[in-house]
Amino acid sequence: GGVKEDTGSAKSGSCQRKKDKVIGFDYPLTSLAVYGDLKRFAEQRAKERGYELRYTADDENLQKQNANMQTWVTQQLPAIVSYPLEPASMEPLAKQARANCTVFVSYATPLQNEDASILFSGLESGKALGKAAGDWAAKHSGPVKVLILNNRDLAVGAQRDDGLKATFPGDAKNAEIVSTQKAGTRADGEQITRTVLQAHPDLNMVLAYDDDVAIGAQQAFLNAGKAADDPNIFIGGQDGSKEGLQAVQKGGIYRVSVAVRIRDIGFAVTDVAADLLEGKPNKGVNVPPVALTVDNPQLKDYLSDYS
Amino acid sequence: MTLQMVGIEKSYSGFRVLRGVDLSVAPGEVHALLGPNGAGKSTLIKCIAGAINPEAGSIRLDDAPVEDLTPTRAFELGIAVIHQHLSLVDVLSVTDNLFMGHELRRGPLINRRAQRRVARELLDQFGIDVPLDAKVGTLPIGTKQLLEIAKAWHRTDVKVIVLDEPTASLSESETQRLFAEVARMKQRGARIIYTTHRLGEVFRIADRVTVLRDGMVTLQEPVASLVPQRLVAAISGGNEEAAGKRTATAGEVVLDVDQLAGPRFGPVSLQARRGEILGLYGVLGSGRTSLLETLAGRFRPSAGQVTVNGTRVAVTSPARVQRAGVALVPSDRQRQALWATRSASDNLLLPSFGRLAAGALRRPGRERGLFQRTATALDLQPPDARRAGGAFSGGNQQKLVLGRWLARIDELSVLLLDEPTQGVDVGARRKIYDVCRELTERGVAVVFASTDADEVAALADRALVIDAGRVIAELAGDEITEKSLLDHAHQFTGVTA
Amino acid sequence: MTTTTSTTTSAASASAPAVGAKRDPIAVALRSALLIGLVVLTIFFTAQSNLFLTAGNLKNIALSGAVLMVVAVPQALLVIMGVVDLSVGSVIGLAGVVTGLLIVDHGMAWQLAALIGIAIGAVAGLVNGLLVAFTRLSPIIVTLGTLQLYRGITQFLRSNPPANFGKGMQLLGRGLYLGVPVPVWIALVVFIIGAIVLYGTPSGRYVYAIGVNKEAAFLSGVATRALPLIVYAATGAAAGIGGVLLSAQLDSAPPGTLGVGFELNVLTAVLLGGIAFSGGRGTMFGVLLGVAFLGVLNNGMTLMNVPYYAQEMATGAALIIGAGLDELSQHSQLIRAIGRRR
Amino acid sequence: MTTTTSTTTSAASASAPAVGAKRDPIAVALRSALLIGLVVLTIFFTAQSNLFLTAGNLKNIALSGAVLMVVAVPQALLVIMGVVDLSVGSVIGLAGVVTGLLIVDHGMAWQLAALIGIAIGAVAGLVNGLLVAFTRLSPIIVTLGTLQLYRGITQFLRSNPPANFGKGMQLLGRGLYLGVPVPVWIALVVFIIGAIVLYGTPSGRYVYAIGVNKEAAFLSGVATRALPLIVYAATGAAAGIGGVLLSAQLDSAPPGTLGVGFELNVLTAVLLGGIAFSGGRGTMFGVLLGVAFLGVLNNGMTLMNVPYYAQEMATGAALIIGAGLDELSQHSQLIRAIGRRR
Ligand SMILES: Nc1ncnc2c1ncn2[C@@H]1O[C@H](COP(=O)(O)OP(=O)(O)OP(=O)(O)O)[C@@H](O)[C@H]1O
Ligand SMILES: Nc1ncnc2c1ncn2[C@@H]1O[C@H](COP(=O)(O)OP(=O)(O)OP(=O)(O)O)[C@@H](O)[C@H]1O
Ligand SMILES: [Mg+2]
Ligand SMILES: [Mg+2]
Repeated sequence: GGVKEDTGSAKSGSCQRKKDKVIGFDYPLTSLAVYGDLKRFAEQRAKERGYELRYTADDENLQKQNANMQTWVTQQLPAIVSYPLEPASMEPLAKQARANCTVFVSYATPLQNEDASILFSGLESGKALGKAAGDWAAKHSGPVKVLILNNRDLAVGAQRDDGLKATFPGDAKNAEIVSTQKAGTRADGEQITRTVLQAHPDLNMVLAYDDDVAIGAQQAFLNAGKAADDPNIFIGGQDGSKEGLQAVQKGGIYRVSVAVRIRDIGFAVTDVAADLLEGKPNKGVNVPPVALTVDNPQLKDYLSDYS
Repeated sequence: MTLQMVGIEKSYSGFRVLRGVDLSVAPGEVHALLGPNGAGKSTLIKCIAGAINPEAGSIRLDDAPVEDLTPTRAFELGIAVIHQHLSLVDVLSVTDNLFMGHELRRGPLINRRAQRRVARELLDQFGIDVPLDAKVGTLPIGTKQLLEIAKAWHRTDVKVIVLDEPTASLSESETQRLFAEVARMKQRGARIIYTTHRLGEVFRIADRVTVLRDGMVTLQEPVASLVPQRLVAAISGGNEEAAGKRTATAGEVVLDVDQLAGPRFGPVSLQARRGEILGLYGVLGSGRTSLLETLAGRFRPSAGQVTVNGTRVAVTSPARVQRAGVALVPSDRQRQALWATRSASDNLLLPSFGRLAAGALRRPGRERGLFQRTATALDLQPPDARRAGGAFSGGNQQKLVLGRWLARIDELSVLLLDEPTQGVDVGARRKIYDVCRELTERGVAVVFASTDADEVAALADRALVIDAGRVIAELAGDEITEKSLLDHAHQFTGVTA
Repeated sequence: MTTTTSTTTSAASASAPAVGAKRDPIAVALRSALLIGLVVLTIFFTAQSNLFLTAGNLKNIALSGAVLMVVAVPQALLVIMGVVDLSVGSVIGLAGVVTGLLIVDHGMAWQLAALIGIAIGAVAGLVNGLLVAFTRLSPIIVTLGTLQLYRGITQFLRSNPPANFGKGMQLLGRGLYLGVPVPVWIALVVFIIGAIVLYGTPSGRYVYAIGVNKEAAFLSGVATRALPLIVYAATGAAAGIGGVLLSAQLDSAPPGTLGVGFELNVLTAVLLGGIAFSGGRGTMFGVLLGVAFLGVLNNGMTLMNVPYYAQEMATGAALIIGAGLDELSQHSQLIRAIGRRR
Repeated sequence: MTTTTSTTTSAASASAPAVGAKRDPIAVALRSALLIGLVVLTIFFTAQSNLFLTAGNLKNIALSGAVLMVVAVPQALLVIMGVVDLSVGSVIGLAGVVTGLLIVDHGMAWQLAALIGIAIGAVAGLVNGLLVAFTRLSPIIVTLGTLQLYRGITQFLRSNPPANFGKGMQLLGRGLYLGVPVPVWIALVVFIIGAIVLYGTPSGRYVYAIGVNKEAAFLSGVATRALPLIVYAATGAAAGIGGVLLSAQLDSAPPGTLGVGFELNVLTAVLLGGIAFSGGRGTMFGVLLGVAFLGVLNNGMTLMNVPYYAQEMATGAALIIGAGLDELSQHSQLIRAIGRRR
């Protein structure tokens, strides 16, 4: 009876947004290789526009993310850009934040309670990887033995996996998924691929949830004595991390990384929030994932972001 | 050319345990260091061993000052110490233990062959009949005590030997063997410091005596000029009472053990009557501990029956047996009975908390009351409910353990005591005897096991001699003398007393 | 672990007053250097950010520590008894996911679903207890095993997170009662129960007795198997409550991540609070301090915008310093003298 | 009299060998139920997949277990001494990343870089050792602290993984010598050193003595502070070697993930191998069994393409069963009798 909803510290409607030019960027996957670059671009744009960025240390831990976001909400940061590890868990916080006159921008996944979102669809990313892999397999004459390395513990991992399943193997009749395993890190990628290679010495395709895992898988092939440019092998990753793209650029067995433009996303982190704070309309961005192969002319542009 | 200690002082958290102790021992002298529990004997010995550093005072050996002593340094100086609490490592073999800290080496490796050879000789010297590879943890406590002694003996250039209550868990024959070794070392000119609560031993081997009380020397004299009464008075502070008399008369049988067998004993049949003190005498390893512990529910018997107050008791756990009115004071206080870091109140009242509680909640008032009553009855020193169990002297620790069951006397029919006065001083020993008598007066049957024939003779109304896990003789009343006990016990062991 | 029984330690512990005697809360506070450390930390953060010491932020700290507290209280009892439950993180996950899928997939009323979740937690704890009490297996390896087993079961039950549990669960997770979040009230109740059990009942004495000397406890008639069993079940139930609260707070229950790593947080809080891993020593007040210390540290660093790697470094250093402060208060003559003076 | 004594003695000694005497590997094997469990597991996987028992796959299992073995050997010594190092995963990360960035960013020769990495591991271990040996802090809390501290430092040093270490590192990570991968040789050497230390040198006896009764060890003149300190440093160095090997295998060193969670693997292997967490008990052969058991289990399930949740369940259950088997072999009359018969 006496239990009331927590609407944040201020009464709705009566709050006043702080005038500080501060944006909180909550990115939980700090151990990912792309994080550094993402931060760099966001910082670059923030500097240009005179904003200060703040960060969290969520440790990939849902509860910690929740606690940290709650801290920011209470703190009434003018704007928050958050990458929810679990979208549903962010809704109440986003609602509170907005009731507190905080601009709330969701990252990677749309929320009901948001002012705008920065999207790069995990589902589309997975689909693009599946399609690229399917196309390669279709052109490939021999049988294709596939290892899928997914990571459904993360919402984005689950979306990518769903996307992949939607398009792969598709029409590639010669493709056979011989193993599906969970892998979250580069070491996982190497270790599991090595073992599956033992079971299936003719394994020639690995589709990984991100570039880190795919690089581990590539290493396992190299460690097994396969040529770095073996025409029969296909390794695909997602993210478009610097290392992933560099691997693609070498034109070897690392054939595709489904990339979102890290630079665009990094800029958007600052721009979307800043625009909204400054009263400029901004519905957010939706950065499309692109399957980058060695012969894709965009590869150079994407890579140049990192130099 | 002596070992000299001058003005040794040591405090534990502000409490002065040693207050300027002087002690000197000449080569070839056996010096008995005596005193009640908590007098500071072991503390003084730890100073000689380098285990602790005194705050003041000096130690000189052969006229050279000894400073910053550590156990290793002490060893190098030729000081061999046998500590009161065993310093053996249970999981290692006999040989490993004998050489612990001072292995015989071949390069960086242990020279096992040489170690085995020397170990064999040592064991034979002390008549310890155990395999060299046996894990020490599986050996009876008496054998461990002998090993502890042998461990200090494995070198030839010992200048000082310190024995802190070495005979507390030794039987007569082992004690004799130890004394023979001590005499040999004495011949070789070692300085020997010897601590014991068995005053008879003082007159057997010691040349001089130092008595400590409250960390100060109260008596220092050659044994030759000493009479036992003066010694006892010096130790107990003069307020010694006469031994209590047997008062209670035996009533009906409360404990009836029929053909009971268990680990390392049996079958055994015995009866204990209300108001009676039954003593179990035997040599080390004769199985008394196993028998008592089985009766107390620690082990499941493999055969036989136990009847208490006419009802059969399923011996399945201590809790179960206690509900039937049987409780045990075990022999290994540190390991089996004491919660060293918990308060005296917890130590004394643990089995009573449930009964004192109202519903699920404790009643502090009642607990305090019971603690005070029991502590007074036992003459616990100090009677401080909050003091940690481990901070009491050995004798008072034993009072805490005994008091645990005294506090539940209303529910008690049989009290089993295993080596009830091990490491306990004259005063506390008397108190424990008194409590046993008192218990019998209140209708409890007391069954105790002891390695000390004196004790059995002094306390028991009836005595059973145990050998190899069986009852081999029964003595009653005036038949129970030290001599008759020894005769019976050793008749089957082939060792001439 | 036997490590703490060094020569000097056993010497000192013998003369220290028994733990049970330390119940007077103010005396405890004065004797606790960790409390002083916590105060210093608080002053520091308050100086750094004027938001730190606001009602809203304190509420946040309390809310983020609530589940930790709920699980840490029975865990503390286990650790004092000389055992441990490392599977709590997985039990949290299991209970949360079961509750969530009952609500979402089966349309069950949230109250009933939550009760079932908690019951499943209790059963999971009971299994741990049975394995530990009736075998000679190390509690660590047993609960490392069930840590994986329960997580596997959780992920088998549901691969995608159930979400959107409705109003009731939302109020349970973040609703306010008298201005204080509901989970904080629950944590308070659990803490009080824990304190009463430890100090007010005979079982509390048995907990210490088992931890200090199990053999002596057994010979004195303490139920040295049943009591750990019950506390394991209670820990499981508490983890179940934690799982329900967490998923209510998150309004979703991700099978792969809910509660992952929580066992380390709990252990950290408990050990930081001065409960010896070797058993036999510790207070409920210490648990409170440990939980508060971690909560304040985390919150303050986020407010100060400390980078993630520096947060890790600081947390690590703070853990060691915090434990050092606690140790100091157990042994320092100085602090004891202060304690005595009042 | 003397003669009779010694005859009976030696007769008796044959039937009850002590720890130190258990070195005869076949006797140990027969007495170990865990070994039987391992054999059963192997037979099962062989029946399921004809690829399991091939030279290539065995090499693969050995390679996967090599780093685990390198770290588990000194960790086992720590645990027998009654302490523990939970920071090894972070030390692996630190050493790997330092080695990597020295090669990549500073163009250092890989041999020198690797040595520096290992040295840094040793220093990290030494810090743990100093904190544990010279304070009264619990080793668990200290190394939980440095676990975070070292990881933070690692991530501070480099945010992106250094990669492409060149030919030398590649050969170190996966080169073959006499058909066996280099890391396996290294693991073998570490194992042999560990066994010699534990069984052949006085220090090995001290390790047990400290674990069982630190006070007794101290009174016997054992260096109860220096020895743990040295073994902590050795554990750090071993984790350093592990870090170098792992990053050589990956040809890159991701600061955020290299070695994360490794401490749990090591602890699991060590405990599974029958080393008691409370100290004082365990054998090197047990460590070998523990590592092998985990390696076989993992490899076999991946070969069989068991889904990840089922892998987790199976690993959890196998841990408990494996530990149970080991416990059985310590206590069962039956198995002891089999052991005696030969
Ligand atoms: N070989 C053994 N293996 C396991 N436990 C033993 C062994 N020998 C003795 N014990 C146990 O060790 C404890 C003390 O042994 P102790 O020799 O004092 O007992 P005992 O054999 O009954 O001899 P005593 O008659 O001198 O008491 C008892 O709990 C006993 O059960
Ligand atoms: N480590 C310690 N910490 C605090 N007090 C101690 C410590 N060791 C001993 N004491 C106290 O110092 C006093 C002297 O103890 P000590 O062991 O030297 O006596 P003792 O004469 O050997 O007694 P016993 O005859 O019982 O062996 C006792 O009051 C004891 O409680
Ligand atoms: Mg003494
Ligand atoms: Mg006995």
